Amino acid sequence: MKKKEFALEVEGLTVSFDGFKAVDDLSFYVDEGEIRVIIGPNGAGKTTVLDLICGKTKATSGSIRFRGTELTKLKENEIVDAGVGRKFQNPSIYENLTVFENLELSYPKGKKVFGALFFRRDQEVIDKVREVAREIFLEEKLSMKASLLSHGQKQWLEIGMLLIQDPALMMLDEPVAGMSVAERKQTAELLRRITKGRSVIVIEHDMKFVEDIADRVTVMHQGKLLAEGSMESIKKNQQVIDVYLGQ
Amino acid sequence: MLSGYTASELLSIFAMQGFAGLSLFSVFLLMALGLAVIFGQMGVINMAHGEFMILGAYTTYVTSNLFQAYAPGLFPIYFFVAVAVSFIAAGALGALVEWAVIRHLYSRPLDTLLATWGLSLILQQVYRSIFGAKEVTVILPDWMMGALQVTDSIEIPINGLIVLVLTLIVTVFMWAVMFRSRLGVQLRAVVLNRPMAGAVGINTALVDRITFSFGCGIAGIAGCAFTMIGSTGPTAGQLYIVDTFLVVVFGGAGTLIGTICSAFGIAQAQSVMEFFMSGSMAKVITLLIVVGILMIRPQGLFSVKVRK
Amino acid sequence: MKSKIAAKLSAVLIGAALACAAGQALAGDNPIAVTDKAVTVGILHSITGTIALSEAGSVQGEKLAIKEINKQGGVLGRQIEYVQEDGASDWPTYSEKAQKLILKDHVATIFGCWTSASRKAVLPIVEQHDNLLFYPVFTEGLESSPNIIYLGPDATQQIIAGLDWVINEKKAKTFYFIGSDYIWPRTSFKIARKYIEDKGLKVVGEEYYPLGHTQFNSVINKFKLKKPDVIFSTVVGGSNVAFYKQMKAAGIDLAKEKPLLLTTSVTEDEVLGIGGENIEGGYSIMKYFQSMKNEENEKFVKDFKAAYGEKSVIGDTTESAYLGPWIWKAAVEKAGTFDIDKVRAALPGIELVKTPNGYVKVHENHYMWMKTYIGQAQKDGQFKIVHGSELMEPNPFMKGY
Amino acid sequence: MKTPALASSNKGFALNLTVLLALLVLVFPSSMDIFRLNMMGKYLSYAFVAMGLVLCWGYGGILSLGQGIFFGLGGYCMAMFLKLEASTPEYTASQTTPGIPDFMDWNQLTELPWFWEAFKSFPLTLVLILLVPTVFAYFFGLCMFKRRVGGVYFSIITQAIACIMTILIVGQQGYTGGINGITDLKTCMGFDIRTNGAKLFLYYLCVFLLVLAVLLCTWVSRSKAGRLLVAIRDDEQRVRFSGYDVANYKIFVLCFSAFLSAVGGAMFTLQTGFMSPSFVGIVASIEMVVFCAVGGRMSIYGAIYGTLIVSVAKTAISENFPELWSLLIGAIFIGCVLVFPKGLAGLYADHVMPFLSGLDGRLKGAFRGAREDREAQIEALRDVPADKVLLGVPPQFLSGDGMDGIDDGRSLS
Repeated sequence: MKKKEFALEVEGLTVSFDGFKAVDDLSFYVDEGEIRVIIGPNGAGKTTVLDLICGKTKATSGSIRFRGTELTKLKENEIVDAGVGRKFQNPSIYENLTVFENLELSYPKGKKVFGALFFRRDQEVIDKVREVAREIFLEEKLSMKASLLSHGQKQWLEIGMLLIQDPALMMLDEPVAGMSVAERKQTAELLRRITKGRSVIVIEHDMKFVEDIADRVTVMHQGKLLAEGSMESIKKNQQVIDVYLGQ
Repeated sequence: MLSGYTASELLSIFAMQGFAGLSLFSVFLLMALGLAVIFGQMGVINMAHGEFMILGAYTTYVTSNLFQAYAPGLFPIYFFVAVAVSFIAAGALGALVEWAVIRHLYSRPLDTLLATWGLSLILQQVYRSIFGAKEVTVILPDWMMGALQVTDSIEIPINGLIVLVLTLIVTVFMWAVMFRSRLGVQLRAVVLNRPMAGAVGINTALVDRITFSFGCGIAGIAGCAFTMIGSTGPTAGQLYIVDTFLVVVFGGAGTLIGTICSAFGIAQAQSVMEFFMSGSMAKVITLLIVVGILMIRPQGLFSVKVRK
Repeated sequence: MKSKIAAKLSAVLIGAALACAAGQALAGDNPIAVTDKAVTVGILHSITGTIALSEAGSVQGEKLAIKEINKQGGVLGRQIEYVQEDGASDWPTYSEKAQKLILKDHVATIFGCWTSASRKAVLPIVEQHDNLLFYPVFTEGLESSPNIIYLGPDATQQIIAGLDWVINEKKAKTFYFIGSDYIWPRTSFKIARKYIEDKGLKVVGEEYYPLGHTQFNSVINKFKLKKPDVIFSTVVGGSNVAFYKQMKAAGIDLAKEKPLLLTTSVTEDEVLGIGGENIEGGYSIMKYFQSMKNEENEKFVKDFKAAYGEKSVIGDTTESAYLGPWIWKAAVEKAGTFDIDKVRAALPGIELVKTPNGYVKVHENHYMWMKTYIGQAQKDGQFKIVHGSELMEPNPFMKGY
Repeated sequence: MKTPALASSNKGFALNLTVLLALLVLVFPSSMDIFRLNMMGKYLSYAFVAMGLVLCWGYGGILSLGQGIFFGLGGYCMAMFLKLEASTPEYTASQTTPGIPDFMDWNQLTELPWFWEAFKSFPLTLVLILLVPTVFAYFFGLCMFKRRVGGVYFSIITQAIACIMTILIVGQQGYTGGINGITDLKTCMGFDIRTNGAKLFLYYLCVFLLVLAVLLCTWVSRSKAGRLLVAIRDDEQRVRFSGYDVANYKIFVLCFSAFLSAVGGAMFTLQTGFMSPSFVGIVASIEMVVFCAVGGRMSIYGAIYGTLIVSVAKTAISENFPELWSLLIGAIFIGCVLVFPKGLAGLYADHVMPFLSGLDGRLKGAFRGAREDREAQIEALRDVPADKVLLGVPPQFLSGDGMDGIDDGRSLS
């Protein structure tokens, strides 16, 4: 039987910090175009999994393949080039630059040193930045310093910085944390728009939000995979209720 | 170069050479301990560390003169008093410096480098104005000089032994303070999370001041010990500064055991190489090895892989 | 548009600059500062930085001599005034300050420099502006500038006298060399090795340590292994202190003369830092020791202590520095003018019959004829003179070595 | 279309450059004799290093305490050429081996070492002056930054490297001149570099190269690479996740600063007629960092003024109070760090600029809109925690500083 082609294949992934296994023999597979949500109690190793995929942390053993490319051996920027983008839990943007410059820096052109030296802000770049800014509700704020944005706006900006890279796999760590109700709604819409045509991994605690967007859900507990499946099946899983949902 | 000697001659040379390495180790460690606190724990790049050591040396000089003048009978034991006085003097200056300069700079570690560099210039000039540009001799009681005849051909320098013992005591003392005392716990709390430490009621300003002055005090003890083996002059402190930083960085800033191991490794490497090649080349090669290893392990020998 | 304005502006600026330049280039001709009452000289030593501890004595010696000369009525009826500059233990600073003394203060001569490197930095300056430098330190030679007077012994004068003595009197057969890593120790040992090997004797080790090195245990172990008759040291500066303290601590008692220690780099000044008890019994080769018994020296020591305190000591370089102004005075008086060319022409052959170290005479090559002495270090920091050489001719280019 | 902000930043640039030129080309030469002017030229050669540090440290956050290595390498390359020219067989006739530099003869070398051969040719020497330090910086940077050695660790390793270089240069005196350095340099391509005319020419050459360096630095700092460097300084990890190879940028800026330092070193050698290992050492390297800090570590012009002011102060104090200068210089460092952490440039931007723009604003209303915008930003920044402002790039500090592009420039209207 021909093996099914997944977008992302994580197999036997383990990382240990000084003996403590934050992620322990984890395997999961994400389809092309799938929106996968990872849930689990605090300390389950969710963020660490994203760290491992995007190269922030190096795996102790196991493999991560994205469209056939082994990611564990690559450097962060090479992983980005391979088409994997990530938004961090705390908004991680260039506070000292303007919104425009934040997006411009993320624009995938002039990434080499000499490319950057001779980089020119041409119409194509400006158009693309404006387009993304419109998408993330920040068109009016383009010349504002990023440090002056509200928390929610910073989250959007970071999503925008991800978006402008046009990644094939998008990883979002708690994208609606710290947002007002109205902002959450806007964000859910935003995510639905921008996740079209790519694989997405989301970490989220807001169950309502999870139900809204998830194709499939992976539940982690103490670094291990606890359950996987549709939201419906997960909700009924007794183990999951015990360690996480039932609280 | 070793042909033409009897086995026992060689054995005793190796024994003495081993001890030379050991005494270099204790020198390095003693220099580095104070900095391990100030730089390793607090992140302050104290370029005036050498000048704090020299303050200890000058304090010892003054103490020895006072004893000679007023209590010649107690002269043989003045050194122990000098160790304590050096600790207090350097510590007091440390507290003053922390209050006047360092406390404004905790958020800007690289700026501490510039400020303390300025401080070192000032201290050098102050020493020069008070004690003169020439080096001074610290007269040691007779029992501290000379060598211990272990066998016919093995002789162990007594002052080397004293430095070694002093280093051990200081190390244990420091370990106790850092890991077994309330100050140590508070210090580590402050280092890890300053606002949180403040929030749980730790007087962070006081902890900073005490810690900095403690580190400087240990530098003072080092300076006191060095009067036995090195020179005491206004600029002598500069000779030590690069070595000291390398020991701390090589070991992995913030780990006591790392500092000890790195001092041991660097000292033995240098000592062994000095025996087989010229002093200049030995120094160059030792430094290159240290830089090379730091390249492979940028966080130093003993650093913990942490989950960020 | 803006850039055009900038371009025009810069064009104007450059034009104006060239005009200034023309004016500048014509300036020249550097008179010396002599009035009817006074003549200005320069003193250029490090009073800060790592070498300051060695140079302090030289400054004292020069100032004392100037004071005494002034008291006697000065030079050609003029009082000597000095401008002192700090070389800051940094060679480029010496070069800059020497230029300043010559071009700004118009000094008639400079007394100064200590390390070879500082002299090398000042040499082109005094040559270019045709001024004079009186240099008070023992030197490796290898240089003979028409504008520098070398007041200290050259390498041959120190070394050959010393080696002759240990070979003849102490029957030394094997030698171990240890020095700081720079030109003077290396040149000294080059001469010494040739001299020793020509006599069929043996050099069993030769080591150099970086300036400022403070750990000598390894080399001390090598002494124990090789058991040389003589340890010949040219270690300088702060390293000296560490070297002798560690020797003593390792159980090498210099007073037993097994091995015997011979050095060309320790004067009374250095002993102050090393501590008399640590070097007691070692032999130093110098042209002057504070303990010399003659009328001139007793007066000199008395005056020096009166000026700088009872505890102050006088080393060879301090005394050389003290000779500088006296030799310059003699040359000026012989020339009958402060004109530097004429003073320079008058210098060779100048002799001072009575100085604290006895008779000296300026050689054609600007070094000094002198006698060399060997002194044994005592616990009180003084040296006991055990041997004196004949009057020796300076041989800076070491013909034959 | 040019926006008001961009126009004003260009205006600031032109003004700054004009003031600098006026000072260096008009004021100094007309008010100083050749000795003082030569000293100024010498200080200007340090300014190259300080400017390199602005980009390397101020922008990139890489504090190198070994810039003296590059300054020294550049200077030594120049000195080697000049020394060979000064060591003609006629002039060195008294040596055992005539025709080689005197210090080689003293160290019993009988022929020119192979690596000196290249310095017989002037064009090759010029290439090597620029190439040797840059290539060294490249490999050093490669080793350090690819392995992600950064921050304080990098600074301390650069110190160790400076230490190694000094010991090597001093220890290999037969090849390098040892602690004396390479001295007694006389002519360059037959021109006597010691004459007043030559010194004047070299001063202007130095000013010319300095202006080129200013333009080059301004260009780099205003390019996207300049913005990336600031981003790397503030959050290196984030830049990686934007898809940049951070190490390459760090290597680039280290090489760039090494390149500038080398030019400074070569100009130093030409103007003073010698090169000494003391420049390779730690003390000189830290002094150069201090120049940069006093000037304002984010300001290219500040670096130049900082260098000039500290050097002049040092000379003036040491000439008048030789025993006190290190006290005063030490106090200046501490004061500078404590009271004016942004250096002269910060002082200028905080106090002089607002005053000037107030004047300016009353004269011409045209740019008012843009200015109010900027002041609004400044106001807004006041609420940001102090350490953020210090570590970051407060806008008022940037204006008229050649790096406006980073923050107020090029808005899109």
